[in-house]
Formats: sequence, structure tokens, C-alpha cells
Amino acid sequence: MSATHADPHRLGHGARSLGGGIPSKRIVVGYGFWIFLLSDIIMFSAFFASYAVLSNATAGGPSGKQLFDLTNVGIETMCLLLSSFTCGLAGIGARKESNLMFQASMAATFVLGAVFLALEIREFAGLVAQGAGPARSAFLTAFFTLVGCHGLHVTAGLMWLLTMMAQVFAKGYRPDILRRVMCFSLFWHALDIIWVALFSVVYLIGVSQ
Amino acid sequence: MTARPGRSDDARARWRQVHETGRYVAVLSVLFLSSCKPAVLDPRGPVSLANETILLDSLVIMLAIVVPTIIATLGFAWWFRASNTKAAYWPTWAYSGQLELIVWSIPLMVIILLGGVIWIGSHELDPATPLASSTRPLEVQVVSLDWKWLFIYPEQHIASVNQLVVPAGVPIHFSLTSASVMNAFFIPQLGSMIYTMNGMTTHLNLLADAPGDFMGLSSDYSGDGFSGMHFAVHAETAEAFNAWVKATQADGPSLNRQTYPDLATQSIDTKPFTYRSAEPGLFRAITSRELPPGPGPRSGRPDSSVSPRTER
Amino acid sequence: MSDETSDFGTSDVAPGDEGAEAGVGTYLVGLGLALLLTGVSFFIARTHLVWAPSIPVALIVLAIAQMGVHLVFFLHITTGPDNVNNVMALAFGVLIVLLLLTGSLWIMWHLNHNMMPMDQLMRMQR
Amino acid sequence: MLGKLSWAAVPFDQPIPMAASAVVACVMFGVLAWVVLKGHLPYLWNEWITSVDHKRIGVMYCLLAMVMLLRGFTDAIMMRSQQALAFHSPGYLPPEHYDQIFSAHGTLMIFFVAMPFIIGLMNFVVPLQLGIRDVAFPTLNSVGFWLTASGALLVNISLVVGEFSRATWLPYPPLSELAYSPGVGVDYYCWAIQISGVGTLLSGVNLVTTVLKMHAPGMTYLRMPMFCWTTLAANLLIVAAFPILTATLAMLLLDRYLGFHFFTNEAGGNMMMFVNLIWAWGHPEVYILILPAFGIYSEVISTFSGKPLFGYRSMVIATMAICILAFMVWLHHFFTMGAGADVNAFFGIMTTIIAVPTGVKIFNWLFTMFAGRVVFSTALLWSLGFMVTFVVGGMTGVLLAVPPADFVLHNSLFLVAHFHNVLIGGMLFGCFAGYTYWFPKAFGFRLHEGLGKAAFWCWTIGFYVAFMPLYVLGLEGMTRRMQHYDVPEWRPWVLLAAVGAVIIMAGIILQITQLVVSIRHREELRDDTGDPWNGRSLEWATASPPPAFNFAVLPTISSEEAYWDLKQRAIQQSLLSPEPSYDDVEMPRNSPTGFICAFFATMMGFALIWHIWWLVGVAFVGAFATFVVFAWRDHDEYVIPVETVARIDRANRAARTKVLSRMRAAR
Ligand code: HEA
Ligand code: HEA
Ligand code: CUA
Ligand SMILES: [Cu+2]
Repeated sequence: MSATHADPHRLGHGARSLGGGIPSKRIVVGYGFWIFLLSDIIMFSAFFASYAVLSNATAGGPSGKQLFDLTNVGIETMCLLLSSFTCGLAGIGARKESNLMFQASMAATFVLGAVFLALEIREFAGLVAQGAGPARSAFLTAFFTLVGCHGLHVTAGLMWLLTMMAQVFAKGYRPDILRRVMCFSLFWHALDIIWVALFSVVYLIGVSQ
Repeated sequence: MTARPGRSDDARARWRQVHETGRYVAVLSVLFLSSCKPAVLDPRGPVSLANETILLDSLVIMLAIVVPTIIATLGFAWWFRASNTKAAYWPTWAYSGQLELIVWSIPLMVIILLGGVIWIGSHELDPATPLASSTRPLEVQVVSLDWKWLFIYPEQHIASVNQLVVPAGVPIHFSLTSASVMNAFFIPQLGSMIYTMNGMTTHLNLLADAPGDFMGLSSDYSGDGFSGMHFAVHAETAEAFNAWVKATQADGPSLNRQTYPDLATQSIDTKPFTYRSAEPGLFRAITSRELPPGPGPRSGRPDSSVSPRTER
Repeated sequence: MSDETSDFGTSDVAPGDEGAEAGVGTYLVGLGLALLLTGVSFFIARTHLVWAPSIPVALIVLAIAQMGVHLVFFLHITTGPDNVNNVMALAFGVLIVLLLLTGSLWIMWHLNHNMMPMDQLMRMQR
Repeated sequence: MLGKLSWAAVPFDQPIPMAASAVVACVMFGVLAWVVLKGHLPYLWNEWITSVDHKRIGVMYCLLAMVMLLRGFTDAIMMRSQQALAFHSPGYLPPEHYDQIFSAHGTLMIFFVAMPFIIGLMNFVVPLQLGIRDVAFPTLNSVGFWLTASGALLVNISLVVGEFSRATWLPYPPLSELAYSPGVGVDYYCWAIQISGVGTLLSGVNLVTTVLKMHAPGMTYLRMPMFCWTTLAANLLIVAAFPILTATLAMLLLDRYLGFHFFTNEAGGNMMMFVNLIWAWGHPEVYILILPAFGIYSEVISTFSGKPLFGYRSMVIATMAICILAFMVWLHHFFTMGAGADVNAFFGIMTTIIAVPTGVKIFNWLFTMFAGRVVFSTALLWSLGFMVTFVVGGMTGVLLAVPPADFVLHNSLFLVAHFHNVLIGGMLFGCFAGYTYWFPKAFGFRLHEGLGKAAFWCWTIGFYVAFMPLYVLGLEGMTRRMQHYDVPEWRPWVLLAAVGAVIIMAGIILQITQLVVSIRHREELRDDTGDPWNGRSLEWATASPPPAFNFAVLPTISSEEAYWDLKQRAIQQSLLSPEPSYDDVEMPRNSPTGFICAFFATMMGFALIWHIWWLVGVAFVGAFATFVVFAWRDHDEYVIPVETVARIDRANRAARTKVLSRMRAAR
């Protein structure tokens, strides 16, 4: 597609740049999404605050130390870290317009994300089977909500990922699609950052207490 | 006899019995409805006096700057009206370093002054801080129920509902909790309010200077019966208080783990009554949720899950 | 921010835009650092070599470090002049998160402390 | 099949809501029938419902706000009359009805009057002031609006089907938990706010990006009009605060729907955490409402004083200071929970510090009028009314920030008087000022000044008569949310407050009359110059109403008061700048995405409230499909050909030349 698509309003980008003026749509979209991500992180911080306040309210039920399995968490962490890496590769592939690199890296990202999700679901199911479901105590309520909210984000991310693979496949590396790919990778990296806070605050501190 | 506060006939009958046995109480309780004067600006104790003083001081400090601001607003607008040819017109005047400095520093000064008031006031008047007094404080345990107040006197082993009798001149230490939803305990003429919450204990220290009747109320909305959640406060002389305790101990139902659940069910506009005895440890059992929280709206009405309207 | 030069506009980059030199290498370095920090965190949590009360602090410091690594190597947020707007937004977000977390914890700690049922309070004072 | 929904949900036994909803239904049906019969439906659909033009969306936001204002006012007058009657008597509204009314009043006024009104004005004005053609994300903008409307619709459905929340406008648990509020009221509240909250967040993201990234060439940050700065601050607050609200209400919903224990009395739940979190949103929220109003006053006072805004940089600093401080004071809403002296004192002092930047603003407005030529237009009257009224409300706010004073004033009618004082005398007056000020820009004709001034006086006098008594009542110990009372000392003041509400009603009737009269006499009130007030910022540089693309050529800015500067230069050189070379303009294409999303969101909300799970599934799939379809679109722009652009702009230039000669003649 032509440059008009990168700058649909034709507002001063490129040839008619008048010193300042309106940046390219890529920058505007990226920035908007960045702001959205910050708001998402603030939402997470509210869940974190609740978790921190309720983490001792076990109401006679099991505590984190008794429940958490660090090996599982370790594998989950590996998955997400590697998927951040492959997601980065997908970005490079998209920039190079290399189908192989883009689609393969995206597929790898999907697999890693799906494994993460599966592990998390297994962990949740195990807890519920043990009688340590979210309704057992305020601590478990906060735990399931915080970790589950991240899990929901990963799920949404996977759906988005598939949509992006399909769009690139169907329509190629159009500027508007590249913008979405960029937003997706921002989203995915942000989920990884939240997971860092999660495994440190919830699992590691939970177990070491 | 089981306390069934929802039935006001029962309560009224009991109330009449109390009435006969305690002369002081009777006289004062007649005043229950007519003598409500809950004014914040009519303080009757050291706490409310301090509250009021701080309130008025802060107000005056701020009025000193707010009133001139209002006058200036009206004055400037009027004098510089477009039709006033005598007024100056500086069409590009939009900055003055000195004025900016003044504009920032005037409110800043006021706020520094107020900040001092806030810091000291918050510490002096923290509701949990005991009042300085040579007299040993009277312990009262307060439970907010749906929709009435329960006062337990742990040392006297008695309790009362929607009626608080205290000795004047003696500091009172309230420990407060809620049996269901949040409420706030407030006697405007004695001062500071405090929230009551289930599973938690808040603390409040008040004192009434002289005998008198005050109105107490809940000041945190708690549901349909909220408006009726007021109680009479009677500050008595020491002798009258002791007489009231004696009279109360002599008669009335008793409050214990068996009768409590009945009290905890929802009821509106409950008339005051007293308990001859109150089981020790009851308050702790409520705060520790050993006694379950109040049950909320009764179920079993037609389709209450859809639209639980109170029956009229 | 000055009147003379335009402080926004075409010189900006979008968040996540890598610089010209960035490529697989940057991501590899990021991945290596992240793995290292994660490893240390997991190690500290399980070891007895570290003074126990300091473990949470250490874990939080490590987590912050790792978030920084992610921001720089994966999200390409740097302090470069073309990144000012992105960093400002990030700083605002971080400020709010910190205010919310520290504020809530401070408030709730005091509330919980002041409101413990009597017997617990007594136990604490003893 | 229908979950909890059954005929029993419709309150046939209650005449008041039935009559009210019958009237509303008739009006809605009538309007709909009129639209369809007169063949206006295609016009509505093409020009408004699917429009992604920021000006149209802005107008629709304001319209939504005004309709909801009427509903909110109905609630207000019912509360005032109930309290007037309920001395030693149950009045005419039983508690469960009265409780719904004040909850609905607060909810509607904050979320569906105040928020849409200011968001609408920001949407309409900011791109014009920045000299650009649209906001950063036009389609998202439409989605945001329709989600807000969806929330408003849900609140109003609750009038007829089921009930509204009885747990106040901020549903504190455990009262709002299932155990104590088993009905659907709280669910209506939560889902309405969640849906419209997403809409608000989207428009926040949109406007932050717009203000920070999109400007006409040369429009640096420090050349932006004040209103753009306050918009930036307010939307930063939206982006930072609304996620907290979403999270908090999500927790409450999890408690209610899945038996979680965040705030319950059982299993270690902690209701204090709700109070803490909701105010961490709630306090920034009140500055979200007031900051844009501050921006409006800045524009209005400067324009009608014929002077630039005094101390522009100070104003910018003050605005941003308020934006940050807003997040450091939230505990002042629960001093009486017992956090202890240190915490109370800290938050009390932080709160009072906000009086400093606010005071700076007041004083700077004063000096803007100083040595000016103050024209007493309706918009300026609202601003003066604000300055006088708001300092009183701000002062009582600072009084409430003094913990020992708050210990006796919290939750009293003194507090109610404080916040109506700042909300009406601050936010609402600002919206009215903006409404009168920008109305000619939006529609090409002015509002009737005489009726506007009459409305202003009724509002102001009515406000003082209605709310000053509440200060007295608060000092007499009357708490808020009382359905009945039996303290004789309170009675006279309560009656006086009811009189005040009636005077306000006269103001409202005058405003509606003003609108009707102005529309009928629009030819006399026509403004063909595009610059009726001798304005100073860029929105006055384009025609009224502005063309879809706002500016044929983006203006190049070289000073703080963009348009004033252009005008002065043109007057000096006694001609406009040379005609620019026109070009095709590409504009975003209309999109029904917003409307369809909101349709499914309403459906999903309703299904969730009534536990109709299959419908939840249907609505979810529908919403997702809408997104994918939207994402698959190939052409989301259309081209306005250069001839059209040139024709429209030449007309505008002709009008301007006329003004120019008129101004030169006046000199
Ligand atoms: C637009 C809305 C708005 C605005 C702008 C404000 C502004 C302020 N508010 Fe208000 N407030 C509300 C809406 C608002 N409030 C609402 C809705 C509630 C109740 C919610 C509920 O419970 O339902 C509330 C409740 C509320 C409380 C809680 C009381 C309680 O629950 O017990 C407090 C306490 O500190 C408070 C304080 C303040 C202060 C200090 C300001 C300051 O920002 C005011 C600053 C302004 C000035 C001070 C005037 C101008 C300044 C000068 C002329 C300079 C010189 C003056 C001095 C130095 C004093 N507000
Ligand atoms: C923006 C917010 C806002 C506004 C404008 C108002 C306006 C009014 N409010 Fe409101 N009120 C709240 C926010 C607001 N309120 C909140 C948050 C609560 C707390 C709820 C709770 O307790 O949970 C509350 C509670 C509250 C109470 C309950 C007090 C109690 O707890 O005991 C009362 C009692 O009378 C009351 C009265 C009024 C009155 C008489 C008005 C009047 O000023 C009415 C004003 C009328 C209008 C605003 C109407 C409209 C104008 C138009 C329709 C013009 C349209 C047309 C054109 C411009 C062309 N309010
Ligand atoms: Cu007194 Cu109801
Ligand atoms: Cu506040």
C-alpha cells in the first residue's frame, strides 16, 4: 500500500512536514496503545494491592506455602520468557516482511503461551480439587483473581495472536496490519512484565514466608 | 423471655417495666423523642468542644481569604465592565512576576497554618486515644445491628438496645463492632464519630460534662431501616447511673448466645429496652465471628431473589 | 519543553520501535539477563543461605530489575530524546502504581492494626 | 430460560415508577415513531449514529448528559419533597424506594450527566483548538460514546424491570454483598458502570493521545489553549483512575456471582479494602469532573475580558499539580474509619495542599478580568457565579479535610452541601458556560441571551436556597440519606431546601425554553462569521458549524493565542493571508462498530444481571464478531475532493473578510 495509508489524514507527515505537526499514524497508534497498557497495569496494581492485603487472610484454610509448586511456576516462567523472545523475533520478521520468520515465530509464541495457559489451568484445577478453590478464603479469592486475571489476558493475547497470523496471511504486511502486530507485541511483552511481578510477589514470597 | 425486638409491643411492655422500677430513667426517657438536640455546635463534652473549636478556627482562618476573594471577584467584574470608560484597559497584560509570587504564597501560608492545626488536632483528638482523666473510664461495648444499637456494659453485666445511659463526668471507652453491615456511631453533642464493621473493633473515647439528654444516631447508611437507627443518650449523675444499673439488673430479659440471634435479625424502628444480664464474652464472640453475622433480609417471601421489597 | 523547538512530532518513536541497530541480538541479551534474574529469584526463594527476613526485599528488588530489563530490551523504552513522551507516560503510570500500592498498604496496615479484636491486640502487646 | 427474570420483576404494584416509566416509554416511542414516519431514520443513522466525527460525537455526549440531567433532577425533586414531608411521618416514598432514588440520583449525576457532559465538550472542542481534523482514534471514540449510552440505558431499564441498587452511589460492602442485597439492584449498578467505564477509559486513551501527539504545525505544548491542558490532565486521571474502579467493581461482582470473599463478612474478607480502593478512584474522579470545567472558565473569562489568560504558565503548573495531588488524598473520605492519627494527619494535609493550586487558578482568573473589558454575556455570568460559589464549596471542602472537624461532619448534610456546592457551582456551571459559549460553533446560531441570563439567576439563587440550608442541617447533626426524621429543629431548613429545588426547576425550565426559542429564532441569532465572541483560540478560525474536516489546510501556529494572533495580523495588514493551495482531504469513514458493540454490551449486561447465561454467550460471540469484522475492513477512509474543500473554505474566507472590514471600521 502507498504512503497515504500510513498517513490517511495527510496531515503533515513526510513530504509536507512543516516542522512539528502530526506524527505518523504508527506513532500515534503505538502511543495510544502504550497509554492503554499503562492503564491495564494500574488495574493489575489494584488486584496486587488486594492480594497483598488479603494474603494472610487464610480463614483457617491452606496458605501459599502449603499450596504453591515452584517447579510448575518455574516452567511457566520459562514459557513466558521464551515466548517474549519469539514474539520479538516475530516483530523482526514482520519488519523484514519475511513470512517464514514471522509465521514461525508467531506459531512458537502461540505454543509457548498455550503451554503456559495449560499449566496454569492444571494448577487451578488441582487447587480446586484439593478444596482450595477461590471461595475457600479471602487469600485464595485474591490469589485466583490476580493470577486468573493475568491468565485471561494471556487467553485474549492468544486469540489476538491467531487473528494477526490470519490477517498477515490473508492481507500481507499492510501498514495498518503492521501497526496491529506492533500493538500485539507490546501487549505480549507487558504480560511478561506483569508475570515477573506475579511470580515474585505471589509465588516466591508466598513460599519463602 | 426471648427478646424479639421486631415486635414493638413486647418491647414496649418491657420498657414499661423498666419505667416502673427506675424513677430517674423514666423521667428522662419520656424526653426521648422531644429532647433530641443533636447540634454539633452545641457541644456538651471535651471532645465535641475541641471538634467545634477546631472547626470554627479553621473556618475563620479560611474566611479571612475567601471573603476578600469573593468581594474582589464581584468588584473587578463590575469595575472593569466593558461600559465603564473610566476603567483601565491593558489588552496584553498577562504576566507579572510579583503577582504570581503573591498568588502562590497566600494560599500556601494559609495551608501551612492549617496543616499545623491538622497535625496537632489529628493527634490530640484521635478517637482511640484515652481521655486524660483521673477517673477510671467506663467500658461500653457497642454493636450495630440491623437496624438498632446494642450497648453492652461488660462490668455491670447488663445491656441495652437503642438507649445509652452513662455517668456524666466519667470518661467512656467505647469498643465498637458491627453485627452485619457498616454503620457509624455518632453522638453529635459529645463529638467524634467512628465506623463500626463486622469482624473488627474500633475504639472511641467520649465524655459528657454534665447530666443531660442527647441524640445518638448512625451516620453511615446501612439499608432500609437506617433512618430509624437512632438512640437516646442519657448522661446521669453517678448516683442516678448506679440506680439505673441496679434497676436494670433487676428486671428484663437476658442476653446470651441463645437470645442473640433473635436480636440480630432485621427490624425497623425498634423501641428502646434493656437486658437484665449480658453473657460475658459476647462482644468478643461477635467480633471474632464466632457468632455469625446478622442474616440480612429474610428469605421465603415471594420471589425475593428478584425484588426484595420490604413488606409495608 | 520550550517554545522554540517542537518537542513532539516526527522525531518521536512509537513505544516498542527498536532503534536502527536493534535486532535479534538485543532480544538475546534481554532473554539472557531475564533468565539470569529469574534464576537468582527462584534460587533465593528456596535457599537458606540468605537471611530470611530479607528475602522478600531481595525478591522485590530482583523483580524490579527484571522489569527494567524487559522494558529496555523487549519494549525498547530508553532515555533517548525521541523517547521522551513514552518515558513520561511510563513514569506517570509507575508513579500512580506506586502511590496506589504504598498508599493502600500503609492505610490498610494501620486499619488492620487498629481494628484487631481485643484478644489479638492483647496478645500483640504482650 | 430467562434466568431470574419473570413478571414479578416489573413493579406493577408501585404507581410512581410505573407512571414514570410509562411516560418515558411513551416519549421514546413517540420520538421513534416520528423519526421513522418522517423518514429521518436514514439521516440519523448516516449522520449521527454511525458518525465517527468528533464534533457529532461530542454533541451526542452532551445530549445524553442533558437527558440524564432531567432524570437525575426528577430524582432530586422527589428526595427533597420526601424529606419535606417525612417529619414524624413516613412520607410518600417507602425506604426501599427512597434508597433506590438517592442511589440512582448519585449514579446518574456523576456517571451519566457529569462525565458525558465534560467528555462531550472536550471531544467537540479539543481537536478544533489544536487545529487538527479529528481525534487520534475516531472509531474508538464512537465506541466509547455508545458504551456510555449503553450504561445509561441499563440504569434506566432498572426503573421498569427489577430494581436499582439501594446501596448508594458507591456500594460499600457488606451492604452491597449478596447476603444483604440479594436483589438485582447492585448488579444493575455494577454492570452499568463497568460497561460505561470501558467507554470512558477508551475516550480517555483517545484524548490523551490526541493532546500529546496531534497538533497543528507549530502548536507546541506551551501554545495549547488552557482547555487543552485541563483536558490532558483530566484524561490522564481517567486513564489512571478508571482501571481501579473496574478492578474494584470486578471484585465485588466476583463476590456476588461466584462466592468469592474479597469484601464479605465471612472467610477473611475485608470490606475496608473496598472503601480504600473505591476512593482511590473516587477522589481523582471529582477532579476529572472539575478540571475541564476550569479549562472552560479560562477560555470564557479571557475571551469576555478581551485579554489573554493571566499567568498562563502558572495555570499549567497548577493544573498538572492538581492532577498528581489527586492521587495522594483519597483517605479523606474515610477519616472516621479509624486509621489513626498519623495516617489521618498525612492525608488531611495533602488534601489541603490542593487548595494552593486551586487558589492560584482563582486568583489568576481575577487578574484576567483586571484591566480588561468585561462583557457580561451569559457564559461570563456562569463563570462569575462559579468563582463566587466555588470558593465557598472549596472552603467547606478544606474544612472537611481537617480530621477533627470531619469527625463531626462526615456523612452529614454538610458534606452533601459541600459536594453539591462544588459539583453544581463548579462542574455544572462550567458545562453550562461551555454550552452557551460553544453552541454557536456547533450549530451556527447563538442561544437567546435574555433567557440564558434568567436561567442563570434562577439556578444561582435556587442553588443557594437549596443547599445553604444543608450546611446548617449538617451542623445540626442531620446525616445524609435519611428517609424520615423526627427532630423539629431540622424541619424549617428542610422545607427551605425544597423551595430551593423548585427555584432550580424554574431555571431548568428557562433553559429548555431558551433552547426552543433559540431554535425557532435561529435566523435572527445566526452567526455567519464563525467568530461570534471575538475569540482567541483556533476553534473560531473555522466556519460555524465547522466542515467535517475542520480546517481545509492545517494552520501554522506561531504564538500562544493562535487565532487572536492571526486576527491581529490580518487587521494590521487589512487582508487575510493568501489563499492556500488546497488538496484532497481524507477523512475516516462512518462505522456502525460503536453502535453494534453497545448493542451487544447492553444485551450482555442485561443477561448477566438476570443470570440468562445463554444470552451472555450470544452477546459475547456477537461482540467478538463485530471486532473481527471491523478489523477485517480494508478501506476506512473516504476522500473529500479538492473542489469541495476549496468551495467550503472560500465561503469561510469570505465571511472572515467581512468581519475584518467590520473590525477595521470599528477601530
Ligand atoms: C467536582 C467535585 C469536587 C471538587 C472539586 C471537590 C473539591 C474538594 N473537596 Fe470534595 N467531595 C466531592 C466532590 C468534590 N470535591 C464529592 C462528590 C464528595 C462526597 C462523596 C460522597 O461521600 O458521596 C466530596 C467529599 C469530600 C470530602 C470527604 C468528607 C467526608 O466524607 O467526610 C473531603 C474531605 O477532605 C473533601 C475535600 C475537598 C477539598 C479539600 C477540595 C478542594 O479541591 C477544594 C479546593 C478549592 C478551594 C479551597 C477554593 C479556592 C481557593 C482559594 C480561594 C484559595 C484560598 C483558600 C484556602 C487557602 C483555603 N471533599
Ligand atoms: C453532578 C452531580 C450532581 C448534581 C448536579 C446534583 C444535583 C442535585 N442534587 Fe444531588 N447528589 C449527587 C450528585 C449531584 N446532585 C450525589 C453524588 C449524591 C450522593 C448520592 C448518595 O447518597 O449515594 C447526591 C445526593 C443528593 C441528595 C441526597 C441527600 C441525602 O443523602 O440525604 C439530595 C437531596 O435532596 C440531592 C439533591 C439535589 C438537588 C436538589 C439537585 C439539583 O441541583 C438538581 C439540579 C437539576 C439538574 C441538574 C437538572 C438539569 C438541567 C437541565 C435538564 C438542563 C437541560 C437543558 C438544557 C441545558 C437545554 N442530591
Ligand atoms: Cu425516629 Cu424513625
Ligand atoms: Cu475527595
